[in-house]
Amino acid sequence: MFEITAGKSALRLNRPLMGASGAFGFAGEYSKLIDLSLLGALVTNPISLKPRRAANSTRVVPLDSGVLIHTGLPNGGIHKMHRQYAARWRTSPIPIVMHLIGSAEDLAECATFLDQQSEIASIELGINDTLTAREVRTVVATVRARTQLPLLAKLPLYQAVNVAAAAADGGADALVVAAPPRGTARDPLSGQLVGGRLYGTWLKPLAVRLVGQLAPRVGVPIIGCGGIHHPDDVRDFFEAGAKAVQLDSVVWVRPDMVAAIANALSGAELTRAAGALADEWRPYGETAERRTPLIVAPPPPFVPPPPEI
Amino acid sequence: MFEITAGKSALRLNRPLMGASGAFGFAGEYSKLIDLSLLGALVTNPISLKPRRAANSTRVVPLDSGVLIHTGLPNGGIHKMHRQYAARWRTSPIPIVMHLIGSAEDLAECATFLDQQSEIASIELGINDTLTAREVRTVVATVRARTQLPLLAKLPLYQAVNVAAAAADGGADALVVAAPPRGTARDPLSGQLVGGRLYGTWLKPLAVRLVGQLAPRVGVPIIGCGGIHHPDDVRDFFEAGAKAVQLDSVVWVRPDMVAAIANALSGAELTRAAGALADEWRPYGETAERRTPLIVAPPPPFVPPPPEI
Amino acid sequence: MAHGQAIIERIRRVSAGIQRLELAVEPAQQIIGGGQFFLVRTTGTYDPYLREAWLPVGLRDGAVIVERPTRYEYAPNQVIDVLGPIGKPFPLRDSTRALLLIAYEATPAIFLLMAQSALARRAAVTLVLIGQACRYPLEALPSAFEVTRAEYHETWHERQQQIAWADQIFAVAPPPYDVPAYLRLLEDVQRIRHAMSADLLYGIFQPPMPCGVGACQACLVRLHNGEEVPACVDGIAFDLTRVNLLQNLPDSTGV
Amino acid sequence: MAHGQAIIERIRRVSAGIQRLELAVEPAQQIIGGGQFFLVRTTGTYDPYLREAWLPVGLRDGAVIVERPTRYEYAPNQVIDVLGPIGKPFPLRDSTRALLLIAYEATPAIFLLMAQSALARRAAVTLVLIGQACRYPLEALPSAFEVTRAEYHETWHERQQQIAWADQIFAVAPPPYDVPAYLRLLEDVQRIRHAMSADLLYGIFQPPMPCGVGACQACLVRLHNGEEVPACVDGIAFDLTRVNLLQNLPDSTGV
Ligand SMILES: Cc1cc2nc3c(=O)[nH]c(=O)nc-3n(C[C@H](O)[C@H](O)[C@H](O)COP(=O)(O)OP(=O)(O)OC[C@H]3O[C@@H](n4cnc5c(N)ncnc54)[C@H](O)[C@@H]3O)c2cc1C
Ligand SMILES: Cc1cc2nc3c(=O)[nH]c(=O)nc-3n(C[C@H](O)[C@H](O)[C@H](O)COP(=O)(O)OP(=O)(O)OC[C@H]3O[C@@H](n4cnc5c(N)ncnc54)[C@H](O)[C@@H]3O)c2cc1C
Ligand SMILES: Cc1cc2nc3c(=O)[nH]c(=O)nc-3n(C[C@H](O)[C@H](O)[C@H](O)COP(=O)(O)O)c2cc1C
Ligand SMILES: Cc1cc2nc3c(=O)[nH]c(=O)nc-3n(C[C@H](O)[C@H](O)[C@H](O)COP(=O)(O)O)c2cc1C
Ligand code: FES
Ligand code: FES
Repeated sequence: MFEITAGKSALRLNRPLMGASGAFGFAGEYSKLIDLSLLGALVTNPISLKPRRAANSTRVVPLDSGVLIHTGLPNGGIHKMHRQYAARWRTSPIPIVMHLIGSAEDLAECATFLDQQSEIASIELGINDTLTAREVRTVVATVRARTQLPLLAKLPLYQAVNVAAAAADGGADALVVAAPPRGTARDPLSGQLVGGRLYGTWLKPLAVRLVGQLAPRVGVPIIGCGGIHHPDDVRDFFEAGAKAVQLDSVVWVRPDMVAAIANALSGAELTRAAGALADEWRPYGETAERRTPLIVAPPPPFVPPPPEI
Repeated sequence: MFEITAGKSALRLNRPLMGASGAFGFAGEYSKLIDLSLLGALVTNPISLKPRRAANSTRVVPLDSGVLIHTGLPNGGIHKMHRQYAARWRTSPIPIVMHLIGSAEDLAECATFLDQQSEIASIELGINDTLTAREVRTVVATVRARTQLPLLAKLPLYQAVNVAAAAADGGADALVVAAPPRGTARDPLSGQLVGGRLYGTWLKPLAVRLVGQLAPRVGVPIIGCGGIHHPDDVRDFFEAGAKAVQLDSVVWVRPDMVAAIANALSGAELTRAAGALADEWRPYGETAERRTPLIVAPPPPFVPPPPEI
Repeated sequence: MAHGQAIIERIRRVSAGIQRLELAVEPAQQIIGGGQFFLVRTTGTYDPYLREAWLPVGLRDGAVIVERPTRYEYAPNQVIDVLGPIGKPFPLRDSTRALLLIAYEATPAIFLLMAQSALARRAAVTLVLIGQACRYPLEALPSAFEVTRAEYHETWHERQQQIAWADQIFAVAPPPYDVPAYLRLLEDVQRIRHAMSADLLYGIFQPPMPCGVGACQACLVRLHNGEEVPACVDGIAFDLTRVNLLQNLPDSTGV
Repeated sequence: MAHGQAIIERIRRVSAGIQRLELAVEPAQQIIGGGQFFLVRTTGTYDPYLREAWLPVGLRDGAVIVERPTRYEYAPNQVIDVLGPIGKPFPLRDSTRALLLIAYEATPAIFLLMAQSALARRAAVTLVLIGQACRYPLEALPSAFEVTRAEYHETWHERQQQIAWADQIFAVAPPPYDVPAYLRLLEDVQRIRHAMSADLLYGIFQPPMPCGVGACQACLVRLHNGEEVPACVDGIAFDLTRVNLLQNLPDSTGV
């Protein structure tokens, strides 16, 4: 049980594992593929006060490592989204955290609205990467003043070290480190350079370092996020000081990894079922397993195969 | 011809292409493999005022994308390094840029020394990623006051947007955007989490975005650096606003790409020699070529093979 | 919709450029309609990161037959990672007696499963291949198809009659040429068929699909009613009279 | 030292766990001494990013024979990207009549090329296999070798005589076990051979090598004289009396 308390309210997670904003949708989009109750909580895709249209051209640029995605954060605005999803959120087996984006005023209005609703267990603020530490403090404090709900602040990767203390001072009950950074790449369809957020396994070492830098310094729990694709990655975040983690793009590329990671977190031992074929045994990841650690220099230790029977 | 001028002195590059600090060594380490005269200039590995030992344990951690490397920036100190390499720098076919690291005072002392020497065409300052904009301005200005040499400032990835103007104000004649970021990963040999710089193809979209943000804003030329592995990558940096680029880890993984990129930059047409076998024709990269742009959604356009003869 | 492993049981070359693979898929993935497809990972690494779209062209004894270019190499018994079926089956009406299929610069493979149902119901099927699609090998198509070829939409001379004749029309073009192609086609169909019934003309939208389940919002198609719907859930075919084609045109915002 | 493409001409399985590949390499790469090796890329992508070390075990008509575990799959005619030879040949003295080779938990393959020269000069070669190295198949070794096996350094009972007998000793252990293994061996050799001549005892240092040319400074070995030298240029064998073994012990600094 992982708990984030805020005065009388609390966000209680059966497992220190969350689905990250932007990856899992607004509610049960993944429920046919994944037992979402394996997660401790689900963070919705970003929601704003007013409706946002999809970016004029949606951009998905496959990169040599990972992918660039720009959506424009389309959503119908908090009131429409609430009408549309409230029933599903209410019956969700796990707590729902609403990810909010916008100006301080917009966020405050959203928070005031959510404080009257019962479906949402917590708010996660998407901290814009152009804000100074002082502005981050103001944004968080403004929202904090309007809601009793536990408040998470998701920090931009580059600015995480600069704004973490400000977010905690402003009243965030936990910090999510970090949101995927923005980048620029050439869209193969249009031939243009386009901007968007970047996802991939390479994010992990960047985010783990930030968690390691921030965990000893800030007084609130840190939730690690970025590039987690394997139970071992979660171990690295915890060792660096995270108290929980969020999964993001791994759910697109290996939905089965969500259960594998959740089970590893609960200490469930995963062994190959007696009689299972090699390719049926995939506790976490024979088909996209991490490479054997290393090896550029000779000589390899001699690791013989199991004796022939 | 790409030129960076500083008062009466100038760094003149036959091609807007440099070997980045940390990748190419201190002088001719790559001369058996690469025609270094194809580069516009070579930046030395980092040099400090006083000697620095190799990190207590050198760390190379292969990652799911790229590699983490921590060396501790070993070098014998500027005076010993100068004695050791001056003859080779003097006979170098291309200008040598010395990459300097250290405190403002150390850097000033190094610059004062170099201003008396003739082997070095320019100084590149490695800007520490813990410095504030104000401190960056002071460091650059302190060095600027001691040398007539053209001065490049290599900015840390995360802080590039925050400190670029300060570096230019302090007197940098060009900005290198950006140095590889630090990260944390588990060393397969020790089983420990270790820190180091991160290299790989994924760096490119991060760096291209920064170049695109900074080029219109700062009054000095921007030299793009990060993740370049292919002539197309150089095109992206130029389109984003860079006036020159630095190659780094590509030289380790595909030394032949250095010539391929240099030739592409001079407009040299690379065609397969008449009679060459398919595997002998590698103008830039049949063995580690970028993937066909994209493809996640159906249906693929039908691209039939050339007719059988 | 399921996520599982499949085994490549058979590989057959049907032309110099095309091979067909028989996949032993999970039971839940054996029920697949024309227009639905799989998102597949063949590598044991995250390079490439996103899945490839594999198009079913036939079904046989629980195996699904997909079509792939021969430039990709596969091995019998290779185990692959399969997500799907993605999307909805094409809305082929029971009453459709004349089916017009148009491939602009794209493989017509996505049509083959639906066309088999149509032929089985004794519908007449006309396939129009435009541009590079002309090079799709005839031997890979059912012999009952009538095939028309043209270099450009404008030089498809039979389009007046063929559009007038059809009960339903489906067109495929790869992005970013899809919207321009569908705009021209829609204009022609509106001109030729004055009173266009709903369910007459469908265009296929095939943006890259990171998730395939409607979660990532990367594949949204904008409709006239203001809705933005994921092609991976509500597509991949959309009634072109419902789609706000102009709003789906890519813009060219830079860095 | 060159960078070129090689063709895998032949693949032979020499035991259940080992295969040997005959590589047609560039002319400049055909001159390779025992102890030198290649850094190889086999993939067409940058995954994995760093090259693999491939160990030559023989030469034949311009082809270089390397040894690889059978768990990796290669195809005849496969074209690979080869950098090398890396490092210096092992300093085998002409006068060496008794050569002692020790493999701690590592394949002894790195010794085979040098051992062939030694045998050709009628030297006696003793190979000591310790730990997992014991499972290296005898049939992959020249029959002229005398082979000793032990589970640990401490249970290598012949070490007193074998160390006393040798004119030169070479030991290999994989990092991070190399330094601890060499410390124990050096202690034994110093005890047994009182006045140790230079060029008697060599340890192999095999850190990961990003560049292989001395540029990236990732493979430095610390010597007693204060120098830090790249294993990829000055190694991979170092006279253990010159190496500051304690300073080469990994530390455990965290995040
Ligand atoms: C003195 C001494 C003490 C030791 N003590 C211990 C101990 O206490 N605990 C312990 O676990 N082990 C110990 N070892 C080593 C151990 O027995 C094995 O060598 C080691 O565990 C390798 O097995 P692995 O499968 O875990 O690692 P691997 O995945 O095999 O990787 C370990 C090493 O193997 C190399 N390698 C792996 N695959 C390849 C390849 N395909 N090509 C090239 N190189 C490759 C890498 O360089 C890496 O350094 C010791 C060895 C020595 C000499
Ligand atoms: C109305 C119309 C107008 C057009 N106008 C132009 C024009 O002006 N200029 C022009 O260049 N082309 C035009 N085209 C399309 C063009 O003729 C080709 O379809 C296109 O160039 C593809 O070839 P390629 O090799 O360049 O790209 P490819 O590398 O083949 O990639 C292009 C598309 O192919 C898909 N693709 C590639 N490989 C695979 C695979 N293995 N599996 C699945 N999908 C794959 C991708 O989705 C991508 O969208 C037009 C098409 C239409 C319908
Ligand atoms: C608070 C905030 C957060 C944003 N985060 C994202 C994001 O996660 N992904 C994304 O694709 N775009 C993001 N954007 C950028 C918007 O998508 C982009 O500005 C929009 O497409 C431009 O149109 P608009 O500003 O007129 O809505 C964000 C914008 C704001 C204001
Ligand atoms: C200005 C400066 C720049 C640095 N840049 C790098 C670098 O590029 N790569 C690296 O591995 N370490 C870098 N470091 C970190 C040092 O390697 C690390 O602090 C050192 O190993 C710790 O020992 P020391 O500070 O006692 O020398 C840098 C340190 C300083 C002061
Ligand atoms: S692919 Fe993610 S919403 Fe359609
Ligand atoms: S591998 Fe780069 S210096 Fe040795």
